[in-house]
Amino acid sequence: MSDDSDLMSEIPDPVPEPSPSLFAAPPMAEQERMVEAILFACAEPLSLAQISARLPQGCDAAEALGHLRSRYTGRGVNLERVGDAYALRTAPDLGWLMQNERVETRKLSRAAIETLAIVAYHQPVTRAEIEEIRGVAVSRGTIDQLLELDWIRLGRRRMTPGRPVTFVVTEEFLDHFGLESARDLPGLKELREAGLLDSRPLPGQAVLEDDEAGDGPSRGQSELFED
Amino acid sequence: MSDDSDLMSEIPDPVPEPSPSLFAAPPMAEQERMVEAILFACAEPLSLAQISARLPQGCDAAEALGHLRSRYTGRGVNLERVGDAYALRTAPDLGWLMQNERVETRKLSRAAIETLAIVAYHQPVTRAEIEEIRGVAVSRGTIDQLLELDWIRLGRRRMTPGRPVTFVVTEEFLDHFGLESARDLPGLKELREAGLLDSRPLPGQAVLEDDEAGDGPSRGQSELFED
Amino acid sequence: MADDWDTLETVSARREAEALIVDVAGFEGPLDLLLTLSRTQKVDLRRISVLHLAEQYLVFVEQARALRIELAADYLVMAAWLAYLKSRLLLPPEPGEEGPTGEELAAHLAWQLERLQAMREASARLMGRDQKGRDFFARGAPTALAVSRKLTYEASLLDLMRAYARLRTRDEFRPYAFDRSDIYPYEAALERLLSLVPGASDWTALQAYLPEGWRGAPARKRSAIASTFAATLELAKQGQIELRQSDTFAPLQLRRRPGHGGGDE
Repeated sequence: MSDDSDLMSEIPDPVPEPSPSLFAAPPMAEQERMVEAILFACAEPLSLAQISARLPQGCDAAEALGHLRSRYTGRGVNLERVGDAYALRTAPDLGWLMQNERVETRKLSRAAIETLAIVAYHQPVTRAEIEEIRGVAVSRGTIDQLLELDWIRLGRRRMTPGRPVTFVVTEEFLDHFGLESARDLPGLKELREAGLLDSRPLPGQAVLEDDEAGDGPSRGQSELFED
Repeated sequence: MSDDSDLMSEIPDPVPEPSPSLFAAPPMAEQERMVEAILFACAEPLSLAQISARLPQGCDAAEALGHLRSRYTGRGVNLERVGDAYALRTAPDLGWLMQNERVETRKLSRAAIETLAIVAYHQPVTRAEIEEIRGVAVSRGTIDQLLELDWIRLGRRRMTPGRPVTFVVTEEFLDHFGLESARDLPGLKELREAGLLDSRPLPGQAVLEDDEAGDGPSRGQSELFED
Repeated sequence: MADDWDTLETVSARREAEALIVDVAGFEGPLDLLLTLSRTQKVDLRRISVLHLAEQYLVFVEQARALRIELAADYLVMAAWLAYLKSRLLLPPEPGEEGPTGEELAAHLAWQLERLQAMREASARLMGRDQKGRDFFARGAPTALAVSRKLTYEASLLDLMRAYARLRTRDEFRPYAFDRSDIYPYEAALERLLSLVPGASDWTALQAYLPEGWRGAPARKRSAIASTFAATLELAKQGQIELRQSDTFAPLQLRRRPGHGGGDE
């Protein structure tokens, strides 16, 4: 991952400002220490860009992260990837030692849990689609509760009549459930292959929903597999 | 990193050792992981007794701490002794990485959040329009604060008498609020469905709401995407 | 085959349907009920007999009517649709008839059930994962850092949306939690009962559990009774409490299940 420095050196420096060539970047071992300190100090995941912004010029945060990750492999604390960000987290097998730190969370209703799962697996998904899958109206407050937990957020509006808002899961959701990305949701591939993430209109209503199908959940989730 | 493995190999295997408890204590490498996780997750420094109390029977917290201390020597994070207690701390020489980061967080004033909401929903919007919606004058400081936060910026001048300046929200705003575009903000109907708003229609608002429900935030929004 | 179904219907299916009716408040809509009914067929959802399922559902609705249990409108809409589906499946299609075949409609329903089941399993697996703050932990004493600004202002999207909602309903705006002054929410009833259950060692009438201020005006009382009743069914289902009624329309009584400490699990 030396793209950053390559990119920098290709750009002609217009002003005699501190350029990467002026000061040599610190040795990689030192960069690794810095990244370690930065991640250690922060409870929230930090993106590559956020980490880079705090390092001296010419540092390669990605490479330092790679070293750090293998250094922490198998230890009591691990370097985890959360979406596009990174965080240090205690190893899951040691959770029982941390009784005192345990945060009691409000017990979620079955409706809230299912709504969350539907957003995660079908994202981006509209409220109407959630209701169609569950076969019941989403009660007031369920969406509100998930927004408040910062587990779901608004996605793009669907480009269909009415332009309904959609919901997607957040980085906090990934962090909370120890997922690197939404692609790592358990059983996602199997569900997709079984056609259970498609949006299939009721036979006879195909014309009405045709629009939707083009930009629907099925497309959203399959996008996840394209790269 | 070779010192690590040397260190480990020097430690005798604890299995054949007769332990005082019914069950053999975990291997020292495992004890070290445990102490590492505990110190990482704990908000305060812990005494030897406190650490021992959290470990399984037969563990040697002092020895585990010793191993942990040498493991972290020269790294970005160090094991430090604080009085009679132990804590993991950022290495003192890397303090500068954290220097500008002492951040004081304040809640945005009601005037500011309302003004921001109006800009987001009605952009491009003039100051007079903001005042009309809020029903009170908007202080200069409020606008300045939002400009300074880089959440709003100046848009095009309105082609009306006096050619007043307009305000629009910024990329930084979208980033902070986790939105993909200002168009994704939910309309009144959707706010109501999410339980954020009284569900009974208010007298005299019916027309406005219909407007809203049909095509997202407001007429102003479409202007935003013309250029 | 047909004979098998018939015997099943006359004996066990009917009994099951009756058991289900008592539990009607525990279902999250008609699709959920259909999914539960489908389990009695003891086959993979992909090989389910939709015709039989439709019949089971219709039996359920009939039984509910016989017992004078009012079903929510969406249960009746589903019943009407299943009756239609049943006729499409049983009768040969009219020549030149438009629209989807009964088989297509049945396949769609089976797929919907399979999808709901899949989401149920997915949510169970999701909640079964290691969770932050329970199984793994973030740094306990983070150094204050975020953006390199001395003073940052915090505001969430929810704050923003609430502010806007407040503005647009100026003067009339009240926090939504207090909107429906004569409706006692099910969640509140459940929460209230949960807190009272540990002390409920003796049989006590359901009415005694109504909250203060909800025992007078008929509309409010009705709402409180309905929510509290629904909550008792949920707790009975969870095995936390026991319910009894000496006779039809006799007062409903409840108590903590003996030996149940009142804990969550």
